[in-house]
Amino acid sequence: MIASDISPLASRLSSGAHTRAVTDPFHGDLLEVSMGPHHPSTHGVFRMQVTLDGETIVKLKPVFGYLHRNHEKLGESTSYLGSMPYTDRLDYLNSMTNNWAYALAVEQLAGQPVPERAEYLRVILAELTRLLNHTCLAGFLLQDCGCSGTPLMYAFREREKILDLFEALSGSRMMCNFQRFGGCRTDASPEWLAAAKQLTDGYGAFLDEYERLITGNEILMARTQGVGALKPDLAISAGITGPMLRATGVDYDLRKVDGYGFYPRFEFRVPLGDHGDTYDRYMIRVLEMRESIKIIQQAFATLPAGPVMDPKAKLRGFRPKPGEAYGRIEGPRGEIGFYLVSDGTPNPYRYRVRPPSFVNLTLLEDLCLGHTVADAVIILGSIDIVLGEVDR
Amino acid sequence: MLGSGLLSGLAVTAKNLVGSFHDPARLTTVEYPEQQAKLPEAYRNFPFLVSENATDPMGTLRCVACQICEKECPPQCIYIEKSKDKKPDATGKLQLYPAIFDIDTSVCMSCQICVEVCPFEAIKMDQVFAIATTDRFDALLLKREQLAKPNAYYHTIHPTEAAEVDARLATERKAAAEKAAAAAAAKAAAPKPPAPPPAA
Amino acid sequence: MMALILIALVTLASAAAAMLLRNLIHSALLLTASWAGLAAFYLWAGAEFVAFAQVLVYVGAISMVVLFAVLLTRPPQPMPVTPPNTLGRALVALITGGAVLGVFIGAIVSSPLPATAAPAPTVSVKQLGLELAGRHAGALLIVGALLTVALLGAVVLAATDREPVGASLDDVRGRPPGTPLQKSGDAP
Amino acid sequence: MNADSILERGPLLVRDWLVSFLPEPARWLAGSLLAITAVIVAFASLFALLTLIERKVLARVQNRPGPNRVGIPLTKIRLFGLGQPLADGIKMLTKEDIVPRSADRVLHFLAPVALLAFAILTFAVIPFGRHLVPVELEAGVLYFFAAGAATELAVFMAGWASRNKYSLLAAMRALAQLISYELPLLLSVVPVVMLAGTLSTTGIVERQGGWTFGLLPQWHVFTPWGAAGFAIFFVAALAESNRSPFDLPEAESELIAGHLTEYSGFKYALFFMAEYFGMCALCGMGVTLFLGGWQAPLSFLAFIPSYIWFGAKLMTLLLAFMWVRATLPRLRIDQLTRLAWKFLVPLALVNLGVAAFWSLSADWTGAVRLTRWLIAAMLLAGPFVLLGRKLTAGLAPRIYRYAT
Repeated sequence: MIASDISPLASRLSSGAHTRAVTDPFHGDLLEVSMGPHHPSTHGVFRMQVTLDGETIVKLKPVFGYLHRNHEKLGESTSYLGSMPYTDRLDYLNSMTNNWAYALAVEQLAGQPVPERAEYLRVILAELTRLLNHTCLAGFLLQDCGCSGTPLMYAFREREKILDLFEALSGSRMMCNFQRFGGCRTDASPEWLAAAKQLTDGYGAFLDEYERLITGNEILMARTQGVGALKPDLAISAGITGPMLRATGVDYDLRKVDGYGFYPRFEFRVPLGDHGDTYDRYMIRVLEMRESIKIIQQAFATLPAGPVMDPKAKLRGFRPKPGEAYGRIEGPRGEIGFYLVSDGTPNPYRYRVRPPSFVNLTLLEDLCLGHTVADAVIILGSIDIVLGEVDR
Repeated sequence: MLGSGLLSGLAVTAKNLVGSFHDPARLTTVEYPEQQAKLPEAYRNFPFLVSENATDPMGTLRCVACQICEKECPPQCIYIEKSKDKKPDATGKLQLYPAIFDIDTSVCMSCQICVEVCPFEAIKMDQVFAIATTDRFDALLLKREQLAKPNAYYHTIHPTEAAEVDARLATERKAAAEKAAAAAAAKAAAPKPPAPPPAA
Repeated sequence: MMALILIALVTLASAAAAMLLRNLIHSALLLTASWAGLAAFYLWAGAEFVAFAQVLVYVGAISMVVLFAVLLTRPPQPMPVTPPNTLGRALVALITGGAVLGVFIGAIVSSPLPATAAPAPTVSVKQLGLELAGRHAGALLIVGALLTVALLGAVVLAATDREPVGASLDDVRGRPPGTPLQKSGDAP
Repeated sequence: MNADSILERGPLLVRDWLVSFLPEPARWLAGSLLAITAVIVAFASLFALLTLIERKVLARVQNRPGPNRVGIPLTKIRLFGLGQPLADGIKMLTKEDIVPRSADRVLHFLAPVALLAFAILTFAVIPFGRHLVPVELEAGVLYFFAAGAATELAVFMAGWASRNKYSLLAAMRALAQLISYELPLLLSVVPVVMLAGTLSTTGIVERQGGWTFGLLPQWHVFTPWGAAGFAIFFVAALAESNRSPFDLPEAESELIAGHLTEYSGFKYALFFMAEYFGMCALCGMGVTLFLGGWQAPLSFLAFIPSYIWFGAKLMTLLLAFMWVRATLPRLRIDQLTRLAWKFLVPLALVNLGVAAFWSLSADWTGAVRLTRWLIAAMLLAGPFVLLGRKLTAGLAPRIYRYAT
């Protein structure tokens, strides 16, 4: 965050909308506390340079880059196929959606057709990843609120069942490396499909129990309602995407907007919030999980037969014709996109990732001003960031 | 009424407490080393070189040191040096073999791209994950001898995949054998050329 | 008799130490120790109710008020320590000290002490309660109000008499991260 | 069951037999020393057991087995993890005790000692059994809260002595929490003392003896003001011992370990021992005041010795503490103090009024007693709903719309 006094946000802040003038006698010095990078609740190596007046936050400067692995420059020196396993490590919780976004971008670049069964399989895997991610978030957010591990353990118990499915299909729980340009690496066996169907049918019951455990809880409502409220216009101008944007009431879901991957064939709804605060962000994700279950069940019902990989797709020596392409999908955290420029050689000329959690993180200070340290932790939790994706 | 949310939460935790003693859906802990979870067949971790039989692993390696996997491996953790001489492979054709084939397991991320790009079905993914060693350097660099494992082992860890690979190889070898036989027959039927062509 | 001397020693020692130590927090805690010594006196005298009330009120609550007061206020400037080397000042100190001591001894000697200590009247807690709530209810409420007012007054007085030291919001925003804030007075 | 069965007077007989070897003047001293060692040994082993039970209960709630590996060393016997507290104890003893250079050495050492001392002091007046009261005091309840009140001092010392930003912030939070919850704690006990007519703990337990129609015990918790008082006491006890919804001082997610950040080794273990002792003491007092101390729940069950009943009730209350810890998220510091001042204290005062009404209407007999119950319940329910509505103003589960 560059010197914030020139940006318009600062002028709005220093007008003291909700921060008292610091010089009145009852307030002593400002306490400068650095939370992280080694801090139990910052979801990875992320530091917040917080200036406190008593308990309320007067200034918050996010500091990150500790997990920067030069992903994009590396992409320029490896082949298109070689970058695919690295996309698993971008958002290490949802490797299937990262792979799909990258494969989509390369397919648009090379004009590579994809068989129907592969698209259906990709939709099923992406919605399973969304279930996995939102369950994880619910667990982490409530862990930050102070429940000593119980909701987190329930969330991880369900997540493990989904990861077992991914392991049986792609060979690895989290580093799936499963999509190829022109389809999926292997086909889903009937036993796998039966197991996946049984899991999604049982998932609704888990969500009901989870909501009974937490959503009506007065303490949680007190801790999250009205905390870190985000206004729609600020969200749009800051480029926020995903559940965080929909929580403010803006109707923007790439699955409906772009209509990629046969999503228009499935009937599902997009939940919208009204206040854009932490409670809305949490509840939107829980409702989205219920919609994902519907999509997966419809996809299972109409899964066509046929090849899962386009026979003419070339694996090695893949040289797309010079040009550029930007492939994007609605990842669990927001719009994840890959911008590729090809100069005809096997390596991309420019390989750029548009990570949703990095963009959503830029508004952390605006959401936290005027709140206490305990709220800042929850607001960060509700933005749902993964440092692998933020630092790339 | 104030507190009803808290009470319903307490009820759920009580149900889980009781459930964790008898309900299989909630009894999910596998107490590793005593109990081992069954690995799915598609599980992959660290590659290995396939040799035709266990008696002479170095002699019957399928790998012909074409170095495609070395080029395609994203983290570049494979190092191959071709052999000077040649030896006959399964179909009798003279082929090179790798004098040195090292994989640095501290760099390898088991992404299985080498298996996809290998045209000779010579390298496959193993299912070994507990390979802790005390030595940080040499022990993590697996040499050719440590990497080579017989085809029978391949059948034990990936049965369906191994069966397909063997079927495909069998058809290819049969086709190669017929072609060689046809070529030999054609050569025998054709008039005796002045001098037999040098060894192919 | 031994217990009485022991308790007296502890109370006087902690009170004296509280006065002499430079570290304010240490002296506040030692003050609390001397109040606990007072409670021990009551216990030795057999008045359990008063002893527990003393511990509950003083060691529990008033010590917190003192500590908060110490934390909230900072000395505006370091107290000037005048060297007591001049003979005149030492003389004056001796005279006043001696006079006060004389008054005390005079009072003690002249007070009519009965030969044998009369046995302390055994009063049950129930009677104490009725007495307190009955005849002395008014006094009890007034003392309570007095304490609250004293506390609030102390906080307001302590906070307003020093000039604002806090950094203004604008200066905070413009300052590059990591540079220390305005040097706040060191801990007392 | 007559009061002097061999089981009931057992511990006393043992003590008298042991003390009989000493000359007359030292007998009283030896007797009280024996009582002290008995209480400390009992509650120290309960502390060790409680750490294991807490981790097992928390684990089972989260569908995992909990510690079950530490058994007898060098053998395969696992003992269901009973070796775990032993292992934790040894680990804590052998860990290096780091004192930060800028720390205030004297206070840094004194804080855990003071906290533990005050926690143990409170055990003196809790009646563990019919004849098992360490110290028979006429103002027992007042003594209990006097000893408990000084824990704030020790928490402040710990926070201040570590001279570190986080622990100072946490010490302030801890003080605000302890002070604002001492009031509801005391106010919830006042009706009990008022109705029981005595401050001595044994007197209060005796008054709760007897069973109506042989089935319903006359414990305070089965009266309207007793139930409300117990609820307020339970919530305030949770806050006083820094337990789950109120474990703000050591809120891991915000201030790492709060005022315990700069402590390691055995001092850290002392803090936890003090916290568990404080929890046991508060639960013991809760059982004494509201759940009929060592009284048997049913008349025909009275042959079981009284200290067994006290132990059983104490364990149920402790398990309730753990159950709450496993479920509820944490409150923020301002919500916590608002809950105390704007909800618990007014409710406790109303409860005082209801208790007064209850004692005045003591002589209503026959069918009118039901109306007495109803009036008392209504007098409590009204403010509860009104204050509850004001406390959670604007908080409600929301209905969400869907994009077209």
